[in-house]
Amino acid sequence: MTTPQNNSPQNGSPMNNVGRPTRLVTGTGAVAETYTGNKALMLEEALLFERGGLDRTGVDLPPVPLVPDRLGGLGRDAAIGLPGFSEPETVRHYTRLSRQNYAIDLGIFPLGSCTMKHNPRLNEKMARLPGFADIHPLQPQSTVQGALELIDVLADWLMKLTGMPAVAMSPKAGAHGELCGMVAIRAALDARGDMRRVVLVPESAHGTNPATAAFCGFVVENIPANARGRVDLDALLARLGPDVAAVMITNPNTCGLFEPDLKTISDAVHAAGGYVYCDGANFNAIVGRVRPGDLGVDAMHINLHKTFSTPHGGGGPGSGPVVLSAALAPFAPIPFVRKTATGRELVEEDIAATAAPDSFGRMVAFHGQMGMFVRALSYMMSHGADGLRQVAEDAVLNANYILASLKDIYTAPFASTGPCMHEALFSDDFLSGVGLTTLDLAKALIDEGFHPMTVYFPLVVHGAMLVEPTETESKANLDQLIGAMRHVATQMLADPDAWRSAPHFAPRRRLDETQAARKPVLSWKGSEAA
Amino acid sequence: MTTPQNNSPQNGSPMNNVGRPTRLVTGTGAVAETYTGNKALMLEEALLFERGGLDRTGVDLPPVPLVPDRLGGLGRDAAIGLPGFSEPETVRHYTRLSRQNYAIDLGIFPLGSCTMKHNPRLNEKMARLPGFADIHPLQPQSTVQGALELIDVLADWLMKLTGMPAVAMSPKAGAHGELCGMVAIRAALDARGDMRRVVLVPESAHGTNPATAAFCGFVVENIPANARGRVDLDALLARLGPDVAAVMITNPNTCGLFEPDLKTISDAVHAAGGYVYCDGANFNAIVGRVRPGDLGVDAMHINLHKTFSTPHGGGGPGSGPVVLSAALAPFAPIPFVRKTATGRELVEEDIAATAAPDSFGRMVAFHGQMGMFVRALSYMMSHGADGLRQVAEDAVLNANYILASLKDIYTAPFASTGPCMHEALFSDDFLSGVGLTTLDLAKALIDEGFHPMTVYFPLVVHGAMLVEPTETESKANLDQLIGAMRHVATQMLADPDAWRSAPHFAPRRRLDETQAARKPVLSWKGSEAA
Amino acid sequence: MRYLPLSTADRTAMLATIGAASIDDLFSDVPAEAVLPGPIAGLPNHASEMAVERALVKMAGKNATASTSPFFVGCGAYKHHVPATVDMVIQRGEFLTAYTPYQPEIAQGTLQVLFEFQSQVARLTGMEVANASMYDGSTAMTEAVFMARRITRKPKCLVSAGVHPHYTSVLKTLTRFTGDVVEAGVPKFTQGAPGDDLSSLIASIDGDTSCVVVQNPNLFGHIADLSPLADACHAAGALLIVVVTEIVSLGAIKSPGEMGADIVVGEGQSLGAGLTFGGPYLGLFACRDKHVRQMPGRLCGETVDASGKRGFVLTLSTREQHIRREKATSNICTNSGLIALAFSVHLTLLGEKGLRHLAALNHARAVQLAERLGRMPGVTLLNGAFFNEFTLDLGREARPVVRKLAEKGVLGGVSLGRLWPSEKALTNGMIVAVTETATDEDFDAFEDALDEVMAK
Amino acid sequence: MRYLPLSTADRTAMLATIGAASIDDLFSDVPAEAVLPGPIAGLPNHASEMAVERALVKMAGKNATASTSPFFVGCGAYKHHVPATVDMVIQRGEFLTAYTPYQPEIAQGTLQVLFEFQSQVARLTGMEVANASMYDGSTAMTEAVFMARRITRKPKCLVSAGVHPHYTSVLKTLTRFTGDVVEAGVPKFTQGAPGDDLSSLIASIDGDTSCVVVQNPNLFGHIADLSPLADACHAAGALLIVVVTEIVSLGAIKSPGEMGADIVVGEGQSLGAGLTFGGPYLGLFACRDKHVRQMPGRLCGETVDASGKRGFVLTLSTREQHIRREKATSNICTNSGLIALAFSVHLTLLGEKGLRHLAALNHARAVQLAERLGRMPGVTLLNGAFFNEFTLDLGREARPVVRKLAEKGVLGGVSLGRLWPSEKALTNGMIVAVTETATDEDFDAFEDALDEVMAK
Ligand SMILES: Cc1ncc(COP(=O)(O)O)c(C=O)c1O
Ligand SMILES: Cc1ncc(COP(=O)(O)O)c(C=O)c1O
Repeated sequence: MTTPQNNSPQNGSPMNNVGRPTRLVTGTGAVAETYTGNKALMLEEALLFERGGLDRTGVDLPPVPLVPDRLGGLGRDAAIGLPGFSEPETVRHYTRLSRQNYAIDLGIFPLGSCTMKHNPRLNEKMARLPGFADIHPLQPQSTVQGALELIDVLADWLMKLTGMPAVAMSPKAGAHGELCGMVAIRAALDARGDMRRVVLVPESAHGTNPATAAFCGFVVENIPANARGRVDLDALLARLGPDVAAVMITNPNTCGLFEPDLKTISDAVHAAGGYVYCDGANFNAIVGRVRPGDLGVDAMHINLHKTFSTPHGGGGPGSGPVVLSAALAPFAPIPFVRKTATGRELVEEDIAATAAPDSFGRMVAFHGQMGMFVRALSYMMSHGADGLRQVAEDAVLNANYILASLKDIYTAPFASTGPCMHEALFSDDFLSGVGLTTLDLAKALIDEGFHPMTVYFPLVVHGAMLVEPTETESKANLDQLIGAMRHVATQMLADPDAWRSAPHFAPRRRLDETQAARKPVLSWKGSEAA
Repeated sequence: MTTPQNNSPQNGSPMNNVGRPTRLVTGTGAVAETYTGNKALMLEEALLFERGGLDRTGVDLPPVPLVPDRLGGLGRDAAIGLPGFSEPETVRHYTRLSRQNYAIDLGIFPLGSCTMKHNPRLNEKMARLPGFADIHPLQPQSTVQGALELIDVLADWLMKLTGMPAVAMSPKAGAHGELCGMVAIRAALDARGDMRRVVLVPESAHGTNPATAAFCGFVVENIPANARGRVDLDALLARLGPDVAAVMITNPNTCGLFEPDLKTISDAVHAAGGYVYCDGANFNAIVGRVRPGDLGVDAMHINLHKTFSTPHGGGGPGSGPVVLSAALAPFAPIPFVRKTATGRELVEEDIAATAAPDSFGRMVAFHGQMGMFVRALSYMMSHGADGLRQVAEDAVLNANYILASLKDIYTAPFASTGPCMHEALFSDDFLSGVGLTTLDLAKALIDEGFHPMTVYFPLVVHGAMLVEPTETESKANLDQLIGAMRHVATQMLADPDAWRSAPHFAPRRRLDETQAARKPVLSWKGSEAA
Repeated sequence: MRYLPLSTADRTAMLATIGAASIDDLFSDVPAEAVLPGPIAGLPNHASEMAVERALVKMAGKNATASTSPFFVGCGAYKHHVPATVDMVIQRGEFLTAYTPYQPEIAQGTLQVLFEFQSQVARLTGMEVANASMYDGSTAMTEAVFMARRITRKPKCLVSAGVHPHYTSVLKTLTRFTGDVVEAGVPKFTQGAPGDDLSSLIASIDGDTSCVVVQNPNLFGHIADLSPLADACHAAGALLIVVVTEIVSLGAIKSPGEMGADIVVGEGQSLGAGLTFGGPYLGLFACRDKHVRQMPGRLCGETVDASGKRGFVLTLSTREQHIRREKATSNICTNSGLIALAFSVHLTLLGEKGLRHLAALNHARAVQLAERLGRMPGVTLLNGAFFNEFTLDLGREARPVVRKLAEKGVLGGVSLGRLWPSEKALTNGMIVAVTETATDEDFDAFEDALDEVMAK
Repeated sequence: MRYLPLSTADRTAMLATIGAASIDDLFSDVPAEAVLPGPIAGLPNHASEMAVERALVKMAGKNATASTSPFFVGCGAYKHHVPATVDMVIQRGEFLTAYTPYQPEIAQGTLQVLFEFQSQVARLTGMEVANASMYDGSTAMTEAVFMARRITRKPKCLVSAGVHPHYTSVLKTLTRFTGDVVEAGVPKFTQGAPGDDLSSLIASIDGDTSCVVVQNPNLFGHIADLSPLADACHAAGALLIVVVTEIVSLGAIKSPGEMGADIVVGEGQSLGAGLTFGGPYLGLFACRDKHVRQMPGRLCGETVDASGKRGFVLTLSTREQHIRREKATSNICTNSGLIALAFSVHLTLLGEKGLRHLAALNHARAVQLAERLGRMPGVTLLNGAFFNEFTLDLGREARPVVRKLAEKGVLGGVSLGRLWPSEKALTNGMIVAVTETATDEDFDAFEDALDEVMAK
């Protein structure tokens, strides 16, 4: 009987499957470790490469017709090394892995700057309608009129909500939208033979802003923040000049504060011959209440996967349409949808020369993130103009409720300057005395069943904690989070040493990121199970 | 600021949300309890009635047109007491609750007699095709020809797989199928004016067998099992006589053993003027290898939710079609599908008098579990005749592998009689020395990340453990289960006291079933949150 | 085979462990004459997911779906809009692929849902306790009659003529063999109150009567005050069993509990389940606390665990077949767990506020259509009071009319000729149901089509 | 509003806690001229789920879907059968509604999936390391060219004429501003090897060349041995970047890695994603270990936790924008996580065995159709070697033909007139893709329809 041997101890003392000794905690009578390494519903899962097999498959396919191949002698002979699973094993592998994740469906996910709001399942259902999910981007346009209609209607919503005259739909995410906007600015400058290349970016900006500007050949200069956490107006105005191509500004900014001077800034930048790029990642705070177009913005990307509820999917996909001012509109990328006598058509390579002579070209193959467009429109239609305004109000209300409920314990750098917008910013100064940090606090919140806030961003605040609840959290949830944050902070000040090693109850304890980076193991190098 | 008060300690020492003090385990620096009661991804969830509100809703509906009502003064005035949630809170409530469940998607679920096999998602997709999911049972038959076709095709599969000439499709689950079969036997007896009323049921039978027989007016008598775990043939033959209406027998039986004498029994029962009902719950062991029709069976229900992979859904729905012999076929219930010149039709009340004069009538409103029919047919077509035969072979192979791998430690009452079928039966005799039981073992397996086997059934074996792996478990999974079962058993014998209190890692420790039954609390009696 | 993890190598290794030469050795108990040499003839072999999908999509395509036609069919199954969230929840593997919660420590999800479901059903029906579900409304009604007999120890059951005929025939199927006496009436087309005549029902209650079964709203959509009937039952020591086939109605009309019912059974399909050609549906079963030990079906109850935390378990199982065997209150085992979950999720989304809104909307729309059709020449509206369903007398045989409407793409209702073929007096009747899903365009299409059909 | 949990009472209580008189107080920083008095005009107000569904179902109904027509459209997006399991997995809330795994202790699910995905992509492409995904194939290609420039510090990039023209124009959009020199060729209709001429490409490599970008199979479906090109690149100190738009081809033909590629970028849509009118798709990016620190995008790596258990984290983030800002290797942040999961699930279901079967099936079916159509009068098959896509010379302008085929319900391919309008020499070309989903009936329908169209 082979099995028991396979599973039995390698040495005298019993070992479990993952090689750890199975101790019994004496006294309590509690088993601290298990044979399998599982703990009831907290299940360990081996790698596909450890369990799967090259001869295993979870699909059945019709037989291959016998015809002489036409691969020109380029057939792939050597083993590829792709293990497979039967269908039941596949379902289980991924279901077990999924349970090691936290998600918005499980609880509040207050990542500042990320707008982790509820993802309605109606959106998922609509995106899966064959009429949207099962059409090819290069089908004759007569066969996809409904798809072009959807893009056109969504574009109309975006323009009306932002008060801007044009929108480029194809960018694939926020950073890609930034790129689209900055390229439009480059194109506009080139069109008038203007060589200015400096882009001013606040220190507090998200990393994608400077990275994007550099990506399309601009020179990045930082502008400082003032004591109130806003752009230092004087510094900025002072820096404006013939070499300044654009200002990239985030509003509400990454400290969760509204930039009251944006209109003033825009006017000054325009007067100095530059353009204003607005990072719209925080649009959720003002949607329906403020139109960026009224603040003199020339370009702003909108993260449909933030403000408009398309799911983050563990890192994407997103969608980052960019609204454009009249000054930049002519340079917008192809393709775009326009109305015709009989319906709608795509302006693509074939007619671009006449229909969009100044377009700077393509941002991407095909037409953008259709799957996200459907979800976003489904969300917008559900909320409507009235509901979207309420979204902004509730998002801001929730954030201020958290700020007001914690600022007596947590250091709140800018609380004195008045209300915040959709996110509340704290720092770990109040812990400096006990040698605990933002990181320790974040990990303690994991044990409490919450996803931590955004930590150590924005960089302008040391030990920053940026809490964005979004409008889809109930008061009861906020009260529980506030209670837990107060409890943890109080305990940390009272008994610091107990709090250096959290989390204790998660699938893993703190992970060694230094080792991961020092000798990177980025893909499975072992051999397959079978 | 109201919140912190809401959440802050009721007394000096910090208390968490569920009223338990928040101790710090000194030394380890580990927090043993949390403020929220959550433990990272193991999340507590309050009752709907504690969190929801009568003024809250997760739906938007069009306005109600203003028309004078026609409720005849019977309007419902008093509050009903049904709290609601917004959509995000609803998603989270049920997602969090779901994570407190074990399921086949998480790991092996070896409940003997339950055939917890993989539930293919193709079945779910097919059952949701609007053409099946969005049709009304009373639509004109011309508008549901595809539905009638599906039922007819599935019926054909069932008859061919069992070698029986007829099948009643409408029963809603196994027990309902038993009822249908036993009613058919009653109807057949009545038709010939035969007053015999005794039904012989083996001691090892599932509770539904005697309950069903009694439910339709039969008198139940037990027949003993022999030392080999099979029906005692001599005892049974001896009991046959003019008062015996039927024998209800399970094959393979509830000890997981094939009844080799079934054909002999059938012939004898028929000779004595009775009928043979076969409980087909264990059909998975023989599908494609043995046809019950060849063993002289008159009626057998088939649990589509066992053998044919329709999901158990935490307790249903199921579907229990009953195949019938020529002797019972005329008494089959309405409605049923029959072919016509142009297509198919339902034989219902309107034409029953001529089309099914001897039918005993209806088992249920409408036509049966269409949603399960689609899933079962999707499964059968996927496996095909060849695949289904392999199903039985792998199911039996897996069970025997477990039997062979454990019988040196675990008491295996009938292992000496040869191979088992689809499930392996053990008992806790081997633990009697240390005062541990089947229950303790089951609870220990919970900590190891497995669902326990069926415990204390069949009743004929004291401390029974019935392990049914099914064919959809890989050898690796079986080896892990075997390893864990060997480990736990060995440890229990070595250090019994550590094992009386499992589970330790599940969302709940052992629950007090006595208290639950002594003063039953069966519905929420408190008042709503708001 | 994509569902089978064992490889040929695995099988060989395992046979070796077992000590068997071949798989056939494991089937040695099967008598020679019953051994099949190979795959069963006359059935296809395994197929790809693509191929199966293609075949089933083809079959599904032959049916006319409710959402794509003006749709007014009811009589025990109703088309309501089910929020997308419901299907997402019931597709969670942890709910979908779990078994009955026999191990409560790792089934608290299912158990808490059942406790919440039982509480919702009890409140909705105005009763004190509800079980964890039955197969459907028709089987629940039969169980209720048997329960009444156990409680009252009397033989006779009076069934109102307003009860869905399928339900009554399910009851008759079993009572043929149990000695219960069933007296079921025949419906009348009484203007204003089609269906049954409660006063004559009251009159026929006697000392042998264990229960009276009445449906509200009844098959014809008529709603009645059952309080007098309840009083009469109780005076005679009989129980009142009320059947509800359109559960949404309880968001608008008095609950059976408020009218004195002892047992309420219902079909819960309207919330969460969808139409699915008649199944799986959801049997609801509620009663008074004092009768709980005579109740059929599973019950979930609250308790505590070893560390004092609240938890839930299946309880009072001494009523059930797996313990009491032939003395059990019922033979039911598998019930409608997942549909109960769907029902509970839908009702949680609605909440009291949403349910009342939904019910009011259903009623108002039904009133609008009823009055509109009632004005058509040759058409008579029979109902006085109704919820979202009413009966029309078309002055001609209704069944061909329904078929002709279908040819015009309108699924217009149910003809009494189909449900009550034995009663020629009813053949001109068509029962029409209206829910929140019907649009004004649907109303127009229905009226136009009916107009054309009636014109011929 | 069903998505908003706050009640009016909640809002009042919270404003009190904050100490604000009204919600407007919280927006006090907004300059008066920008304050909107009420909901934005010209947009509808909130709507029921029913109403939204009705409207979107109507729009969706105006499109001709791939599954309901004989379908042969490819050119960078392919219709493959995606097993139902894939969608079930990506709909798990724990995957669908999680963010980027910034807190690894509670994101091991996403992280292990990424590690497995990276490993699968590396093996499939024959490279040593792959990242956690890019937006799509076209943006991945541009990133590869920039990466090559960073590595070689040379300005010139040669793009083969066989590269998808959309991809090339995306590259040109950005290089206009970065000083990179892009030399892209124009495709030829060379019988037997349509697209580019590798030898002339080799000839144009010089000391300034940072990389050569070539697609295999190329836009026209042609497949070539890239080894000579790789040698030429390496001899000149340039990198070979290989683009793969039909990833299933790697189950049948030699991997770019085996042919000497330094960077492989691809479009992963064929596995797991579906067509969805062009997005979201999946950018694949793989390279050699030695270049990993110049790689764009996220990387997941193995490590251990405080108790010694294996775990996974995002790593080497000093390459990325959130750390390095303007010096980052790319500006990408959100990528295609969920599509990477779908890809990985599909590939896990296939395994090596299934992938090879699928690829062989695609190829054999394509050969069958290619030879069949190639025999039609007036039609010339241009390809010698190909995988599942080939180019036909119709001897007349192809674009109207494609449109007429669509009128007949056949989605027959892509005309070069649409993709390469500037090249009149290509206007007669139609590119046809064949996958496992096309049936013999589809083949017949295509041939018949083409026959009729060509006859006119
Ligand atoms: C302020 C800000 N800007 C830009 C981005 C980039 O958006 P994306 O991740 O969609 O590329 C983010 C996303 O985290 C952000 O928070
Ligand atoms: C042997 C046996 N018979 C009958 C049944 C009853 O089937 P169902 O639960 O579908 O009513 C079962 C189910 O557990 C069973 O195991």
